[in-house]
Amino acid sequence: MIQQTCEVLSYKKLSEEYHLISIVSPEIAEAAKPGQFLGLRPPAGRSFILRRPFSIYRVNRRGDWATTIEVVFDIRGAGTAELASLRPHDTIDVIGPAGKPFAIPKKQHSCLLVGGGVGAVPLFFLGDELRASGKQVDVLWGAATASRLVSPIDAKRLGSMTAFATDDGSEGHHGLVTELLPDMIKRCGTEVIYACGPHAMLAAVTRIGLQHGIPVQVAMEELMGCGVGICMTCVQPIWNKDGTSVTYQRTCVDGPVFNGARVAWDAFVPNSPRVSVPEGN
Amino acid sequence: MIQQTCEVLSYKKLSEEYHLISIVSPEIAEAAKPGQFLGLRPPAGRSFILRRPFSIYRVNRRGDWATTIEVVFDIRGAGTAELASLRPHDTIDVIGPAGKPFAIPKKQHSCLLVGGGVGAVPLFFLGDELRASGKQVDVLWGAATASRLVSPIDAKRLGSMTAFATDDGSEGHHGLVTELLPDMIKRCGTEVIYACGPHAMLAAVTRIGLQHGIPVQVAMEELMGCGVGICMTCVQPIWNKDGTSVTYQRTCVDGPVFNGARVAWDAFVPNSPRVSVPEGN
Amino acid sequence: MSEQKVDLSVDLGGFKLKNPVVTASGCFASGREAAEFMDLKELGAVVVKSMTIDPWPGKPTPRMAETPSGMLNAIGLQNKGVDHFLAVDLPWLVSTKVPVIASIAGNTVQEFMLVAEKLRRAPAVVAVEVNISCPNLEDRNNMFAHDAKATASVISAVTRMVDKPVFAKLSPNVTSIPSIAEAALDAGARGISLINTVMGMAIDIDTHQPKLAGVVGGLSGPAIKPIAVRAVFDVHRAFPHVPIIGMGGIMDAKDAIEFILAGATAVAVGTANFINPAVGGEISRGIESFLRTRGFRSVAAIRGQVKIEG
Amino acid sequence: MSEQKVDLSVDLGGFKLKNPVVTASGCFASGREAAEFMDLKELGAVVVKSMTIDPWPGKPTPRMAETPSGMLNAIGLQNKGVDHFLAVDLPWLVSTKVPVIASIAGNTVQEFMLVAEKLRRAPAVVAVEVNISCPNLEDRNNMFAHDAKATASVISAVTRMVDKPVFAKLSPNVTSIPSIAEAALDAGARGISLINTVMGMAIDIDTHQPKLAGVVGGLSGPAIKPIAVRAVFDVHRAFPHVPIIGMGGIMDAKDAIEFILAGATAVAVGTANFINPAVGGEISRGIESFLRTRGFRSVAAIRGQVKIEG
Ligand SMILES: Cc1cc2nc3c(=O)[nH]c(=O)nc-3n(C[C@H](O)[C@H](O)[C@H](O)COP(=O)(O)OP(=O)(O)OC[C@H]3O[C@@H](n4cnc5c(N)ncnc54)[C@H](O)[C@@H]3O)c2cc1C
Ligand SMILES: Cc1cc2nc3c(=O)[nH]c(=O)nc-3n(C[C@H](O)[C@H](O)[C@H](O)COP(=O)(O)OP(=O)(O)OC[C@H]3O[C@@H](n4cnc5c(N)ncnc54)[C@H](O)[C@@H]3O)c2cc1C
Ligand SMILES: Cc1cc2nc3c(=O)[nH]c(=O)nc-3n(C[C@H](O)[C@H](O)[C@H](O)COP(=O)(O)O)c2cc1C
Ligand SMILES: Cc1cc2nc3c(=O)[nH]c(=O)nc-3n(C[C@H](O)[C@H](O)[C@H](O)COP(=O)(O)O)c2cc1C
Ligand code: FES
Ligand code: FES
Repeated sequence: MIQQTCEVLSYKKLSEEYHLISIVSPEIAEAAKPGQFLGLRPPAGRSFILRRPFSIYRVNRRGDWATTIEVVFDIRGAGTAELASLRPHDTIDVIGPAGKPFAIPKKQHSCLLVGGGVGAVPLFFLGDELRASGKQVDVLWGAATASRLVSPIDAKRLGSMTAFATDDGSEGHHGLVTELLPDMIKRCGTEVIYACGPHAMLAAVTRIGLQHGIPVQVAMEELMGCGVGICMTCVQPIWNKDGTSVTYQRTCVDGPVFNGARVAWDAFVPNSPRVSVPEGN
Repeated sequence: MIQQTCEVLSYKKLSEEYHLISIVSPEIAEAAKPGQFLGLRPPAGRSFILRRPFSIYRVNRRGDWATTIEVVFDIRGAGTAELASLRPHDTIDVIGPAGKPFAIPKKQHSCLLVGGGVGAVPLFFLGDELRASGKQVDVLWGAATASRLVSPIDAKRLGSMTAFATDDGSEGHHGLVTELLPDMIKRCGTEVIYACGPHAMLAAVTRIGLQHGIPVQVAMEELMGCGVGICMTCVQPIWNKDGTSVTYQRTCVDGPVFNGARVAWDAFVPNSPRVSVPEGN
Repeated sequence: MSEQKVDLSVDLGGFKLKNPVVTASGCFASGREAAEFMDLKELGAVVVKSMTIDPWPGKPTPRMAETPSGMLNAIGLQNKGVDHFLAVDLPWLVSTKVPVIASIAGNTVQEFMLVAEKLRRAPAVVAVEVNISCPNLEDRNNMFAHDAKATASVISAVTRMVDKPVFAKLSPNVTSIPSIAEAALDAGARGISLINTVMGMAIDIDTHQPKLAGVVGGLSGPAIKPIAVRAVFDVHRAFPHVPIIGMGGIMDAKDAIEFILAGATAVAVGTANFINPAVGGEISRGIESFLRTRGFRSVAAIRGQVKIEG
Repeated sequence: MSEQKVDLSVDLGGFKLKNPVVTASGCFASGREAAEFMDLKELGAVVVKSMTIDPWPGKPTPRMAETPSGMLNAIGLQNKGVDHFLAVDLPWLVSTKVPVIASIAGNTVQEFMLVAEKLRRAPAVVAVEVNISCPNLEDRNNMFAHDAKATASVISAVTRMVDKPVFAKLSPNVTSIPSIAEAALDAGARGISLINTVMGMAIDIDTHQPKLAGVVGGLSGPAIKPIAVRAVFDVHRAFPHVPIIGMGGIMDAKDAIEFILAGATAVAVGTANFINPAVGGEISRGIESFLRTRGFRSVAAIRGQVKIEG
């Protein structure tokens, strides 16, 4: 992993909701793999001090004078508001590429990308790579409303088949992605699913995938203190290999991509009854 | 006093050290008097939250579409660094005009302005007003080095007689303003002195003024929590009228201009022996 | 959407305020300066700077140091004494029609009693807040608030002198805030105000001098908000029926709501006044619109409503 | 100007570190992840995440909430147990040649003893830090660190099990930190580490839920720096000859200098690692250049040198 102060190459408003920032870092761009993320540090003097994690949207390897990484985000709080104010030539302190990437399948050919809201972001980079390695890519994006679909035009370009679902019916299917999923799987002959989005969506996509006997790789989110594996804030409950016990694993280094079948979706790790844990730390 | 979100009209680098910002506020500009100050609030989301006090450098009453107030400052810490990054059309939350102004003399005619470093700032506004009311204005500026003299060209324009002193001799007298002061008083026939600058300079100017039987008005600085009189952080030890006791008075509302003769220059207010004061508050 | 009226009034154990926002003692003087920026009637009450039986001179400067998202102060309770308050500040406050909570301080139980006695018949004073974060001259300068017994003796002495409701203002610098609260309540306190400032210190690395002339000072502002919310939560859980005036780092209506969810009946705004002397009214209006937007009919409806499982 | 060498080494009461900057327990794991960003040998020592006799699962999420200039955490001491440390982490640490301070935790005196015993002959472990900010199962879950007796019993048990120097890591959530320090020192602690996190809480005003699944958590980061500096100052004044590892909100070399002036022998960097995992080395180099610029020959020269009048 690399820690660097990088220059912002460009800022673009992608839609009413989404902002795109392109960051110059040949080193990070070179090393980056789909599903990985960056830790972006707030500028000095702010009352919010922790890095914010953002998936890598795309990597730009064209041209040889600058190789850039792109992030796409919506404004949630002070950190993302500050990010959206970055302009060309501003600098930002970046750590990346962080986390375990999606695994590119060796045997399977037909890949379905399922993205919920801003969760679609890392699936563009993945889709590009899958296509580059000759796989079939299909796309299923869901969101609350049309303006919250990430880059729908690019999504259509990416997918052999592309479908949208919105909660309010403003674009595509009026409802949830999971309502379209079984049919998509059939029509596309899906052999592997990659999903990123809200927790409940990932749980449902995993369930449906497994019911169809298809492996599901999920990219998960959790509040992160450090993004590099040293604080233990970002854990997910994960079954061990033989399914006998659950332990907390770090989203930032053991994930963010997990095997959906191994995530203990609705379980919390029970405290061993004799252990009383401190209030802090 | 007025609290307002104001637009920045212009930013100018005055010298290597000093920055000038012109703020649009007809209301504050109209009410402002020389010696008063503004409380400028840091932008949201910063780790430093308190307003910073700045003397009013000049008020611009020309034109009728906008009336502006100017502040001049050097960069000391995060607050002034942030101020120096303000550009036209940025906004800033301002409280002002705050504090007791300099008193314009009724009887005396010959006024000497003594400024130390950035302490010269409020004396420009004062000088303009004194000249406008027909007084004689002489100017004596001191600083560590030439680049720390505030607007020396304007100072020469302001003073019937103008002298500079620098610690390193890079401009004017090589030494302290107080070394020039007795001679200036004699040559100018000074009847009243206005001084602003470091504490030790104000003490010395007061001593020399009083030795010559001349009243001295000093504009003082102290760390300010609020700038509006409600926190009690900004106090100066001030003799009561009959010189029998000293109490702490607030620089922000009882000052910043004090009668030099009333300041207990080298005294701290003794704690009444039976009173043990809390560690905070 | 609904134009339903939201009931902002709160009952602080025998007296009502028309809205839950008051000022924190020592952060609003007696209200006269801030009245240039707001109508004091927008506040539930003005809690005035702590007053002592004699004037206190206060500490030398520097009295303040800014710290990350906060400030340290060591003012030394500079005040002109209770007689000045009764003669000068209170008549003015009475004229504004805002309810007044009188904060009192002292270095001995006797001093607290003497101040309290003078407030006995003071008009407009709806309650007395006892600032026990003062060194106890009779116990090696340990703060009253740091000891359950000393707390009890001050509070019971004060409640004997005034029949107005008494609030004990607690320090967070103790191992168990609820046990100090218990001592205060057993001694007759009607309610609890908390938190006072957190003890802290800062050093100038160039001069090697403490940034405060008082060496150690009190930390306030947003930095301490999590400490304060937890203190309110703990005391509310221990004494669910006791009215609490919660404070510590409240800057806006959202912060105030957090304290009310934790169990505060009213909230006090301190350091925020320094940055925006009109903030109290803004917070009160902000609470109202927060409640209205979410369909709550009263501030009482959300008091202590933080959801704790199990 | 002078190319005089500055002596950064510090003596922590029987063992030396070549520079005063260590990592704070729980904020650097065992160093392996951060080694991607820095050479661990730039640190005086690595203080590893507190370990327990059995693996602890940790608490549910959310475990973290950002607060003004700080963060709250409720991790629940998730760790894989002392055996895993000895088998996996320690051999790796030995290979990096950085000195190791082993932080230990438990819910009973017995548990602390068992962990300590296992560390008895652990290579590279130059000291044991005892994290007594743990609930004491034998005393209604009161934290050991909140009671002088419980502190003493843990520390004396641990010192009986290992002949390595023992540091007691104290909690700031007590009325008198020096009196807990005294109990720890009397029980055989060689030095004092402080401060652990400050107890705090945050509530989501939209969901009414605590922002931490653990409800209450520990506040760290710049917000608590003034609280920590004052704690170090108080303990150093009470026990001037006792080595102190000072921590709480240290973000850069200037902050570290402030702790050393207050009386810390060494400083530990916690939350700052999350933002910049290479910060420990930067702080160590920053201290050196600060001292060199001002003509000090050693870090020991400024320890405790805050100027207090009278
Ligand atoms: C692996 C990963 C990849 C992500 N990729 C993207 C992306 O590509 N585009 C995008 O818009 N967002 C992404 N997020 C979410 C993004 O990190 C948050 O929106 C952002 O941190 C919010 O910061 P804020 O200051 O604006 O919000 P605030 O709510 O003010 O943040 C407060 C704190 O909570 C944390 N936080 C808030 N929301 C989240 C969240 N959903 N996940 C993790 N931490 C959060 C912040 O980092 C900060 O520490 C990703 C999160 C993770 C964990
Ligand atoms: C009445 C008055 C008038 C002033 N007029 C001017 C002026 O015209 N031009 C100018 O350059 N400066 C002036 N100052 C000083 C100016 O307020 C400080 O330089 C400024 O607050 C520093 O803020 P900072 O964040 O850059 O520095 P920091 O050192 O980071 O500030 C930390 C804290 O200390 C306070 N502080 C630091 N230095 C001073 C100081 N000298 N006086 C008061 N508070 C201070 C800050 O307000 C802040 O709360 C004046 C001060 C006062 C009291
Ligand atoms: C400058 C200052 C002066 C204070 N004076 C008093 C006081 O006189 N009496 C008192 O009980 N509390 C006093 N306090 C404490 C506040 O009332 C309040 O408890 C504390 O500051 C926390 O709230 P805040 O973070 O909103 O400021 C003072 C606080 C500050 C910052
Ligand atoms: C996420 C996190 C985990 C921590 N885990 C431990 C721990 O396991 N043992 C311990 O003694 N202290 C632990 N601490 C406390 C730190 O070691 C340190 O005392 C505290 O965070 C103050 O320092 P800081 O402000 O530099 O972080 C932890 C702190 C944080 C933020
Ligand atoms: S965010 Fe710190 S371990 Fe994952
Ligand atoms: S700065 Fe608050 S009283 Fe003067």
